[in-house]
Parts: sequence; structure tokens; C-alpha cells
Amino acid sequence: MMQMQRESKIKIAIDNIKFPLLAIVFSFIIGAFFIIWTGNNPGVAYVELFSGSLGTVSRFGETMLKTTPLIFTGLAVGFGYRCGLFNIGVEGQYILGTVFTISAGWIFRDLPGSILPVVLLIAGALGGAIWAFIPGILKAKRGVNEVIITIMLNYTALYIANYVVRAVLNPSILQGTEKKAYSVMIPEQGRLTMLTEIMPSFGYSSVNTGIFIAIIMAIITWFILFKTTLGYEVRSVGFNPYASEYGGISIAKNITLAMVISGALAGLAGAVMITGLTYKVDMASGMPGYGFDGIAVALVGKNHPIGILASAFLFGILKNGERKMQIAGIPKEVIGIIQSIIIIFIAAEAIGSYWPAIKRKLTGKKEEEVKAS
Amino acid sequence: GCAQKEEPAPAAPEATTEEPTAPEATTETPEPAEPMVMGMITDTGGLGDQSFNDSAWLGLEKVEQDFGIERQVLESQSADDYMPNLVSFAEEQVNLIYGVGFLFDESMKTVADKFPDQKFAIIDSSGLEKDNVAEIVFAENEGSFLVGVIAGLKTETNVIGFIGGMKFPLIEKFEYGFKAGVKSVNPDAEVIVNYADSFEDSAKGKEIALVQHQAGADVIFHAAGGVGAGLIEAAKEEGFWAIGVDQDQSHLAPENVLCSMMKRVDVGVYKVAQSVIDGTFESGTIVFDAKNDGVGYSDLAGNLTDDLKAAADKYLEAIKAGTFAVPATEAEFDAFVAPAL
Amino acid sequence: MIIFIALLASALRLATPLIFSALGGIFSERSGVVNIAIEGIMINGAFFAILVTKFTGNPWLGVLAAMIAGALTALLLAVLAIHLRGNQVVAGVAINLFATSITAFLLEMVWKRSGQTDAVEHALTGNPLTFLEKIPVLGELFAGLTPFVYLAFVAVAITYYVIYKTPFGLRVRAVGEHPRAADTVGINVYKIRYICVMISGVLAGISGASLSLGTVSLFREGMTSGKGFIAIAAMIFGKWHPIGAMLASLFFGFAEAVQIQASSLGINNIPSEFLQTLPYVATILVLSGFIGRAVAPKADGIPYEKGHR
Amino acid sequence: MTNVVEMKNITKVFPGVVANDSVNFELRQGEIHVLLGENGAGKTTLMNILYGLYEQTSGDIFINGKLQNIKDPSVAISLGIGMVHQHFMLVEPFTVTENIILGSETTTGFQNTKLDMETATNKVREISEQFGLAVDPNAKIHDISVGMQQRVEILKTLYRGAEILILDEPTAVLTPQEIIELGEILKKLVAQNKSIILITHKLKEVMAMSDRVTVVRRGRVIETLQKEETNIDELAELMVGRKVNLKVEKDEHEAGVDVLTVRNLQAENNRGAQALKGVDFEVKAGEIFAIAGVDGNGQTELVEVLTGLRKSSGGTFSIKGDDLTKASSKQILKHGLAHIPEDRHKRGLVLEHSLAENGCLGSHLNEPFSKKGLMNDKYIHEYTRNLIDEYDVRTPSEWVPAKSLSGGNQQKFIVAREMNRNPELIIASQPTRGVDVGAIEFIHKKLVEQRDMGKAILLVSLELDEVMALADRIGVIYDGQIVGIINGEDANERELGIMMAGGKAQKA
Ligand SMILES: Nc1ncnc2c1ncn2[C@@H]1O[C@H](COP(=O)(O)OP(=O)(O)OP(=O)(O)O)[C@@H](O)[C@H]1O
Ligand SMILES: Nc1ncnc2c1ncn2[C@@H]1O[C@H](COP(=O)(O)OP(=O)(O)OP(=O)(O)O)[C@@H](O)[C@H]1O
Ligand SMILES: [Mg+2]
Ligand SMILES: [Mg+2]
Repeated sequence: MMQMQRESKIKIAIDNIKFPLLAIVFSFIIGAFFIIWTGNNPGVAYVELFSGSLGTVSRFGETMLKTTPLIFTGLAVGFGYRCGLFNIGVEGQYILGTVFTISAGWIFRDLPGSILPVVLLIAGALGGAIWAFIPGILKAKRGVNEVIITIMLNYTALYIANYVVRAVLNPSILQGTEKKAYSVMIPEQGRLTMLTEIMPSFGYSSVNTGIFIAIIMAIITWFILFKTTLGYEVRSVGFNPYASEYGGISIAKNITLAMVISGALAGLAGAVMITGLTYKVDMASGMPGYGFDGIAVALVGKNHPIGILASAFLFGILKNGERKMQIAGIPKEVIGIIQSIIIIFIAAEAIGSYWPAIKRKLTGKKEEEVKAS
Repeated sequence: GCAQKEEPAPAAPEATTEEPTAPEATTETPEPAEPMVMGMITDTGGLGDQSFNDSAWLGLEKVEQDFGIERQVLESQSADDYMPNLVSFAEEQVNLIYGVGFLFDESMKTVADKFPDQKFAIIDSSGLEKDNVAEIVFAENEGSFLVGVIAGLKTETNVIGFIGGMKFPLIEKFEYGFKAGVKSVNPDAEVIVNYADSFEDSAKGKEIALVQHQAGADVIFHAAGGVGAGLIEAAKEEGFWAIGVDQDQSHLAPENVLCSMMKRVDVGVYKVAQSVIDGTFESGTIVFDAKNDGVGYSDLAGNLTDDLKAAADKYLEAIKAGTFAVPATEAEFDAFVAPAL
Repeated sequence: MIIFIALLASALRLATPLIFSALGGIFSERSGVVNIAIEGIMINGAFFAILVTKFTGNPWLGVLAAMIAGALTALLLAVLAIHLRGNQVVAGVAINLFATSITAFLLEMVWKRSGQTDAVEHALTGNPLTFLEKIPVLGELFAGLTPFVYLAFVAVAITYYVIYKTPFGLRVRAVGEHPRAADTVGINVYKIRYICVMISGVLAGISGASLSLGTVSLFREGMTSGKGFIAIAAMIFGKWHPIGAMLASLFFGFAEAVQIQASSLGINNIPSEFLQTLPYVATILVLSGFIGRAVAPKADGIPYEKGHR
Repeated sequence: MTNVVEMKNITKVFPGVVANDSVNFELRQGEIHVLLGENGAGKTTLMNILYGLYEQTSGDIFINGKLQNIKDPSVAISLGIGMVHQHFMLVEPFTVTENIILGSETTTGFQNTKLDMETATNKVREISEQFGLAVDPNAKIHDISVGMQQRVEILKTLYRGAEILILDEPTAVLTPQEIIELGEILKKLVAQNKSIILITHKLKEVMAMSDRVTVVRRGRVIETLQKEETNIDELAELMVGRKVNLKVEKDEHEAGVDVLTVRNLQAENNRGAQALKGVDFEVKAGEIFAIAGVDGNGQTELVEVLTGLRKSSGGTFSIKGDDLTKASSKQILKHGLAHIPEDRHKRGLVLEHSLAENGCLGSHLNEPFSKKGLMNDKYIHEYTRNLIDEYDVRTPSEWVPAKSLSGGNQQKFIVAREMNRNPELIIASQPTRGVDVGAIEFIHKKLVEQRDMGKAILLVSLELDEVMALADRIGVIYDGQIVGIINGEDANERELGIMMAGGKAQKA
């Protein structure tokens, strides 16, 4: 019995992986046609892509750097999804996360390096959580559709951040220096450690301890979802709010909480990018894009934290390898096309269920197949 | 690179006919097996921004034609790409890396330290104080001043418009320089200022232009990248004057682009590339201003009357001569007194 | 008065792409398919409108091309969502990314540069009904309108008629609420959904064309700048009803117009960033205050499987 | 008599299940033919094949003697087949007329594109008069009673000119009155030469309504019988495959203290109308108190209020003296409530969760199910395995998702979970709805067992038989009020029927 259980679990896992892998292969084949169209050699392009993302330890480091925010935003979207919430607002929560991190960096600039990074990460998470609390509470208490509110809040966050950077956290205001299009920097001791300082083989790569924080958050998210009563309640509400209510689970509480946790993860993404890479917030005319990437990451990863780790890594490879392809003269759009085709294939899960029928048609063994099943 | 392999074909004959220096430059290098490679990293505006990214790329194209170098580009998707993109080029050990835009400054400082032997150049930023970074900055306020003069004289309604992309200090340099120019020749004219909070939303650019025109503006200047496409479209439809920015934009609407404020990012890029090629690369700030023709105005469509040109040139000479200083910030503008010429 | 007319004209122009796209969303979602891909369809519409206008010189052929491109993009969503029973949100996200990439790619292949195309010579940026401009006072208003603005309101009327007054509309609504019930009375659920998703593509395609051909007569990467999502918001705001969606779109357009006009309206001391948030904050307040629960069609987003309960 | 329908050697294979195994079935012109079988026997599947919703794996269908390929419902409709489905196929926000004409609309106006609602409404009126199926053509579906909805379903088939009617478990949701009315409607239809296939579990109805009966068990036809030549006990045995006991064994009742006390309780329904207009009663330890009544008289609202799923608008209720009027469902569960909900898919189960995860629903915050916020998976699985064993829930393991169980087994699982809570008070709302004889017997036995252990049980049921077999006391609900409370042993069907229709009776 136990044996059977385990075997079937492995089988399910294989089934889950088989299809995405096929999808990736197909996407690369289709991508090759576009590369040929540009007059380039797809073989060369793909060698550039993979050597560019995995070829050396430094490049691998850069890939991990690209992967880091995707893990967070993927987890954020995925956690919301588990509670039946479609958090399109990860983008805005990320932005608020960065703003909170910078603010905390200024306010607590005198704290020692032993605690400041932690304070900054908490601040970022808090920023995202607050921003997500708005759609959460509105949905929970008033039944307002979270999709529309989060879309609206994305733009609001963008403009607020620009204002704050321009008129509040600007070095010209806080430090009396020249006016800049970006905020004050967070103090040295608040920054995350570069991995290359621990392992010199990472060379020039800016990958930092943020990647570990991301992986740990994935594990924690998995644990919360599948091992705690909170996760149980969140998932129950996600699947069937009526039955959950019946089982003494408060829908309103869990919707709000799930949204807040989702937002905290998104805010954490912002905090990690600030403390690990940029150390400041720029005025921006558009969204950073991590939120939308997060949707793809979460859904390709089937909203499972482990799947999200894998799919974030895949997207990290593509996004980092893209540089080398661009340098080789291949338009960056090709990577976008490949990415979107991967997602399209993943969305078309049921293609898998058409496979037996196609095979049957190909081999012409219709009758036998039916009888056997 | 693969893409470049095809390009030299059309580019080469052009280079030989137009610039006799080109073949010389290549023959000077004894081993042409390894041509120099220069990499450019755009800011998030990317190629096709109708602004400094395009202009810088144009400059590199000229370098490619003249000296037979290979140019490569990386477009940044978000601000978080700046550092990794710099690193990518540095890792390839290209001969010179350009970061297009002041937003590169912090990441360039870091990367310049990591790769002390790598040469870098940054556009629109100064004060990095790195031994291996050349800083290319422009006196946008001066160029804007000149088109401000033209606008101030050209307007019949005494209402003039300015559309900025975002309220960066950089864009404010355009704004206050322009306003100062207007004020110098036409103190009665009102300048309506709008910021689009975008460098891409051309529909919004058009809407803003229409609104400014509705409010009486008959000359509108923009410093808003792609948003400007909307201004020029509106000018075409409604028949008022638009003033282009960065490059000569008159080809977009020869009848309605009065003139363009020139910011010769291409020249800046070219100059630094040249210094690398002939081995005279120096770190530190190179200012491109009215004096060295780094900024100015241009009128390829020939819409400016001689009077207007004369007036603008009068101020140009005065600026070159240092007769007065053109304001670049709000404070400087408030303190600005129109020079009596 | 002049200011008000300008404001109104501005609001109408800004609302136009939203109206088309929101109507598209209504068709799709009323039949039970969530269409997050509106943004991507708009991008394709905007691009192909310019592409075809460039080669034919006829902007109306450009509009037709936008409709076809929109329909084909939507067909991709339809296949994914209806036949392959994929996750409709994922499919939409993928299509958005695909449209962004493919148009930028084609732009590079056709115009040999990136960022934006050349302006086409003949666009549809002028008022087609010039006789209306002779009306005193209001003439000003009409002078600022493009063919798309008029078309948008025609589209609202047609959509209303189709959805609420025709057998097809009755079937669409039934399929979106209770596909199995529709199936059991012999309605082909798949066919209805395919048609609706394609119609939604046609409308979003026109919406894209109204941005490129109808505003700046060229295509720029990123020119939709999230308008597809705002249109989805307008659709929800309008409770999946054509008139509601139209009003919501006008509200967005108006709020944006006010923001643009702020200085001429004498609002000078509010930072521009805050004015930018006006449409969004207003929407949030309205939705959470007065409108309350917007109930989606019951089967919205749920793939239909024949022979399942 | 001619055979209007002939299904020959029909086999239908679902992945892993043979739902129909070489089934032969005939329907004669003008007869009411009952298809009888346990849950999952394959009745619905067979009829879905006939109606074109499923395609048979093998076998042939003849309609009026001609071989037909019914590939989808539109073919069936054109052949004059109409089906009233087990779960109604009505679009809730639509009006009665809109539902009836859907798919066969009449048009007018420009290019005949406009819906012609007027003609449609008139035609609906006409047919509803012809067959005695009174409906309001302009009412919205969500505003009318279940019985009315069923009439709409029948009208839908008649509107399309159906000659062959399939009714899948039409009585499961009806009140006794409505069942009688339905019987009359069916007789009228047969009188007009329609032929009817009726699916049901209820043996009494078989005897009352049918001409012939075909018994199916596990996908096979066991026998087709003339009604006159059989009896309830034989049918039950054929259906289940063994002897069944249809009587509930019950000892004398020794009621204890009041457990649930309800005073002047008021509540609104989903549409904001007053559904409970001041309800008073109490349920004592060791008794089964049944609420009898026609569906839609406030039962749903009453149960929801008592279980914390709906806010009351006045009055109070308490469990063992603790006022819980304002309490959340969580708090009420803590006070010892067990609740078998009327809609198992909506409320009772999280269908996508495994049985184990469903097994701890409602107890998941209590030790040992969880400790300090951490789920105790090992215990939960062990506990669920026990539930499954003890209540004979047919499932491969506790790992499978709840949705993969048949309806009857899902219900048994819910009953198991709720009874094992060791509650003070059990609220059982239609605990045997849509469940087969074997499972009914089992669930009834368990309810009596709990009563004998001294639990207070509030039973809400639309089935008078069930109420009379189980209840120690019966409260009849009518229009949001308890119109009378009588002792179980004093109750008779006639008297209850009068009270359920709003007539007064003397209080017990
Ligand atoms: N869509 C389906 N997919 C897979 N298996 C199914 C499906 N529908 C029915 N089955 C299988 O067919 C069997 C017969 O189901 P069916 O619904 O016909 O039973 P039934 O006799 O109508 O039961 P009930 O009286 O409960 O309605 C079921 O036990 C089930 O295993
Ligand atoms: N969509 C489906 N996919 C797979 N299996 C199904 C599906 N629907 C039903 N089944 C199978 O059908 C079997 C019986 O289900 P069914 O719904 O017929 O039970 P039921 O007793 O008729 O319930 P109810 O009376 O509530 O309809 C189950 O074992 C289940 O595995
Ligand atoms: Mg059943
Ligand atoms: Mg059935």
C-alpha cells in the first residue's frame, strides 16, 4: 500500500515534468525558425544562450541573480492563486517594497550591519503587504474584484514611487546634494553579501545572498501551504469557500491573509533587489515587469513552490542567456517569442490528453486501443 | 556577431565615398583579424526611443563606418539590468562600453571597480571619479534656450507649450533652459508645462499637445522621447509648430517641425570612441555644450526665417562667449535675468 | 465652455480604445472565456494596421488587417482555452508576451529598426463627418473626433443589440452562465465560444488600430501601455454590460483628460504624479464604495468539457 | 404496442469504469418505463447516451425502428427526444421563457435577427395550459421553487415537440404534493401519447407511477418487469442484490435536557426577503427532532443560521445555554455541533482535497489534528482511514480527491466525519438526498445510534417517510414559521400534509 503510494507519487511527478520539458523543446524548435528568419544560425544562437547563462560560474551566478526576483514574484502569485485570488498586483507590491526598503534604509541608516539587512527586508515585505492588504480587505469585506483593484494599484504604486523618489527620498532633499532621478542609496552595512565575497569563483557576478533568501522563502511557502493549518485553510478557501465556511474557516480572514502574504512576498522581492543589487530606486516610466513574469512563473510551476523554483530558474536562464544572444546580434524579441511559446504550451495542458488519440490515428490501431482501456 | 556580418556590405561603399578616412583607419591597424568591438547598453527606453539611445547608436554606426569597428548593443528591460548588462560586456572584454543614460552611474561605478582594465563611457552623468570611465555630458539647457528663443519670437498667441517625459533633473534642464530662452525674447509669453510621466505613451503625448494647443499654444517643444511622436502628429493635424529634440526630427513632419534642439549624443559617442581607437582615452568629464557644438539647434526642413536664425545665433554667440549663464534648474531660472543683447 | 469641450473631446478620444477593447472583453467573457490577452491583441491590431496601411496606402484596409490580426490572435486564445482546456489566464499572459515580441520582431524585419515605424501617409486621425463641425460650439467637439470615436459608439449599440436582443446573444449568455444547459438544448458550446472569442479579437484589433492609425499614424513598441488591462477593468467596472463598460471607459477617459488638463483647469499645486493616479484611485473608490459586487458570468474562465458534469 | 426506443447492446466505458455493459432497453409507445438502480448503476449514463450527451463505446440505438446515430443533443431533439436532467439545466438569471426557448428561438425584426419574446411567451402559455404545467413565463429562475423549475424543464422538452421524455430522478427534489402533481402531469402526457422514461431510486414511486420497470445494477440490466407482477421488496432486492430492511429499528425515546434552544429566530434569504419569521423550538438530548415541510419554507435559512453560515436578523438560539446567535461557524463547531449539509458538493466537501484533508475539515484546528498551527498528517490519515473502514466508504485510499467518489460514498463519508466529531448536537439536513437504498438504511441506523447515545439531533428532511420513520418529535415549518409540533408516534401522513400546506393542527 505504502509502496504503491510512493510509486504513484513518483509517476505523478514524472508526468508533471514530462510535459513542461516537451514544451520547452518544442518552443526552442519554433524559436529556431525565427532565428533563421533573422539570418542567423539557431545552433549558434542556442549555444550562446546556454553558454551565456550557464557557461561559467560567473554566468551561472548572473542567472541566479535573474532568477531571484522571479522566485519571489512567482511565489507571490502562486500563494494568492492557492486561495483563489488572482494577484495581478505583484508589480505594484514590488514597487512599494522597494520604496519601503529605501525609506527604512534612510531612517535606520545608523543601525549596525548585523541587523540592518533584516530590518530592510522586513520593511520591504511590509510595504508589499500593506499594498496587498487593500485589495484583500476590499475583496473580503465588500466583495470587490481583486483583479481590477490590483491593476489600478499597480499604476498608483508606480506614480507614488516616482513622487517619493523625486520629492521625498531624493538625495537633494535628504542629503542636500544634487537633485537626482533616483533615491538615496541604502547604507553599505544594509546590503546583502555578494556570493563572490564568499566564493570567489563567482567572479564578477552580482549574485548575492538574496538567492538563498528566495529559496528559503520557497521552502517556507511550501511548508505553510502544505503543513500548517493556515495553508490548509488557505487552500480550502481557494478550492471551495462554501465548504470552508462550513468547516469553521473564515473566508474573509483567509482572503485578506493570503493577499497580505502574497504581497509580502512581492515586497520582499523588491527589498532583495534593492539590498542585493541596485541599492536605490529609480524614477521609472513603466512597470519593472517582475509581477507579470511572476504570473507566468507561478503558472508554469503549477503554483507549487518547488515547481516555481524550477520555472523561475528556467526563466532566469532565458533572461540571462538573452544578453549573449543579443550581443551575437540576434534580436532580443526571439527570447520573448520562445518564452511565450513555452507558456502557451504549458497553458495547453490538455494537448497531452490529445496525444493518445493522435497516436492512434497515426498508427491506425483504433479498435485495440479502446478495448484495452 | 552574426547580424553585423551582413551590414558592412552596404555600409562599406558609403564609407569610402563619404569619408576617405575610413579605409585609412583600417589600414593603420596592422592586424585587421580582430576588429575592435564596442558595446553599448541602452537604458530602459531601448533602441527606437527617438532620443539619446538612438542617437548614441547612430554615433557608433558612424564609428563603425569610419574605423571598421564592430558595434554591439544590449537593451535593458529594467533598471535591474544595468549592472548585469555592464558586466556581460566587461566579461567579453570589448574595447569600450557605453552606458546610455545617467541611471547607469551607480552600477557603472561598481562595475568599473570590478573591471579596472575595462574602458567605460557614460552619457549624461558626471562625477563618477573613476579612472576608467569617460563621462559625456551635455548642456541641454543651452540648446533648449536657443529653441526657446525661436519659440518666443515665433509665437503669435504668446502661449508656448513644453512637454516633458518625466520630472527628472535632466528633463528639467530642458524645461528651464527653454523657458529662459522664451523669457529672454518675449517676457509676455506664457509657457504651459506638462509632464507625461512616460517616454512611450505617444497617444498621451498627442492628447497633451492638443490640450496645450487648445489653450492657445502655437509652438510646442518636447523632451519626452516617444511621447513626442504624438506631439508631432498633433502639430500635423492641427497645423501648429512642434520643436523636435535630440536629433533633427523635421523628417517626421517637414511642414510642422519648426526646428529641433540638437543634443549631439552621437558626437559624444564618436569622440570617445575615437580616443580609444587612437589611444588617447581619458577618464573624466567631457562637456558638450554650445561652445563645442555639442548642443544647438537644427532646421533641415528650412522652416526658420533668417530673422529667427539671426536671433538664435545672436544668443548662441553670447552663450559661447560666456556673456550669460543659461539656467538649468528651477532655482537658477527663478534667479535668471534676461540678458540685454 | 471651450475648456469643457476640449475636455470632452479629449475624454472621448482617450476612451475610444478602451470602449472597443472592453466590448471585446464582454463578448469573450459573456461566453465564458476570460480574455487577459486583450492587451496583446491590441498590440497586434495596432501593428498590422500600420503594416498593411504602409503597403496598400489605404487605412481602411489597415483597419481590416487589424481586425483579422485580432481575430487570429484571439483564435490562438480560443484554441488554447476552448479545445485544449488550458488555463485561460496563462494563455492570455502568454499571448500578451507573444504579441509584444512578435511585433517588435516584425518591426525590425520590415522597417530595419526598432522602437517605432515610420508614420503612414494616410491615417484616420481626422474627423470624417466634417459637416458636424459647422454646429456652433459643439462643432469644436466634433472637429477633434476620429472615425474610431464614432465607430466605438456604433459598436456599443450593436453589441447591446446582439447580446440582449438576438438569439445569438441569448445563447452567448447561456453558454457563459451554464454551458451544460446550453449543450443539452443542442447549442454548440464550443462554436459559440469560438465565435465570441474571435469577435473579441476583432474588437480589440480595432482598438489597437484606433491607437496607431487613429492617433499617431505610426506604431510604437509599448504604445498600448497597459490600456488592455484598463479595458478589462472597465469591463468589470461596467459589470459585463456594454453600456456599463462604455460608461466606465468614458469615466477613465474623462479622469485622464482631467489629469492632462489639470493646469488649464487651474490645478497647479498638486504634483503631476498624484494627478496621474487620479483615474486609478477614482476607480478604486467607486468600486469599493458604490458599485460593490460585480458578478462575473458563472462559467467565466471554466473550460467546458462535453460529457463531464 | 410499438417500441419507440430500442437500445441494443449498449456498452459505455469510462476510463477505468464500465458504466453500461451490453445493456438492452426498450421503451414502448405511451408507457411510463422506470429505470431503477442504485447510485452509480449506470442509469444516467444510459440516458445521456440516448440523449446524445455521451457517445456509446458500442451498441446501436433505434428510434421508431430506425437506426440512429445520436451524436449530440440537437440530433436527439430533432428525433423528438427530450430530457429532464438529474441536475436541472436552467440558466439562473434567465426568465422562464428565455430558458424554454433557448436554442429554438423565434425571431422577428430586421433580417429576422431580433428575438421574438412575445410570440415565445404566448406559446409557452399555450403549452403550459395544454399540459397543466402552470408557470409564470416572465419569472426569473432563481425566484421560483424547485417544483416550478422542474415544470420549466418539462416545458422545455414539450416546447421542442418531444414525444419521448426522459426524467432523471425527478422526484428527488420534490415535496409529496409536488410528487403527486408530477404523477398527474405524467399521466396527462401519456394520455397524449407521449412515452416516458423515469429514473428513480424510490420504490414507492415505481409502484405508483410506472407501467414497466427495468432494474440495473453495476451497469447491467438485471430484469425488466411488469409493474403488476412485482412488489417493493422484490425490487429492492433486485436493485441492491441482497435483502434489504426498509424499516428503521428504533427503541423507546428517553429525552434529556434541552441542547438546542431556538427563540423567535428570524432571518432573510439571499434576495433579502424575510425567510424565517420567528421560529421557536428546542431539541433535547437523546431525541431526534425533525423539521418537516415543503421545500423553500425557510429550512435552508434555518439550518444556515443555526450553523453560523448566515446572519440572523432577530431572535436568539443557544446550545446548552450558551447564546450563539452572533457566533461564527467556528465558534458553534466548538460548542459541539455536527452538521450534515444539504448540498454536499457546495458545503460538505472540498472536492479537490484528498479524503484525508476532508476528514479533518472543521476539526483541523483541534488537537491532535493539528498542534500549534502545524497539521498532524500522520494522525489525520490514520483517523480518516478509520472513518473509511468504519463507515464502509468505497474508495481505494484516503489519498484520492473527494471528487472521485460517487455521490453516495461522498455522503457516507460526510456522515462519518460529522458523527465522529463526538458532537452534542447533530444537524442533519436531507442526509439521504439522492442516496440509494443501501446507503439510506445505513445512514438512518447511524442517526438512531447517535440518538441512543444521548445526542440531540435536528433532522431537516423533505421526505415524509424519513421524518416519520426517524423522528421522536416533528415540527412542521410553513412560510418561515413552525406551525405545529407533534409527537413522532402520533403523526400521520395526512395530518402532516395539511400542516405542511399551511393548515393548523393541535400542538403536542
Ligand atoms: N463523466 C464520467 N466520467 C467517468 N466515469 C463516469 C462518468 N459518468 C459516469 N461515470 C461512471 O459511470 C457509472 C454510472 O454512472 P451514472 O451516473 O450513470 O449512474 P446512475 O445510475 O445515474 O447513478 P445515480 O442514481 O446516482 O444517478 C458511475 O459509477 C461512474 O463510475
Ligand atoms: N466528471 C467526472 N470525472 C470522472 N469521474 C466521474 C465524473 N463524474 C462522476 N464520476 C464518477 O462517477 C461515479 C459516480 O458518480 P455519480 O455522480 O454518478 O454519483 P451519484 O451517486 O449519482 O451522485 P449524485 O446523486 O449526487 O449525482 C464516481 O465514482 C465518480 O468516479
Ligand atoms: Mg445520482
Ligand atoms: Mg444518475
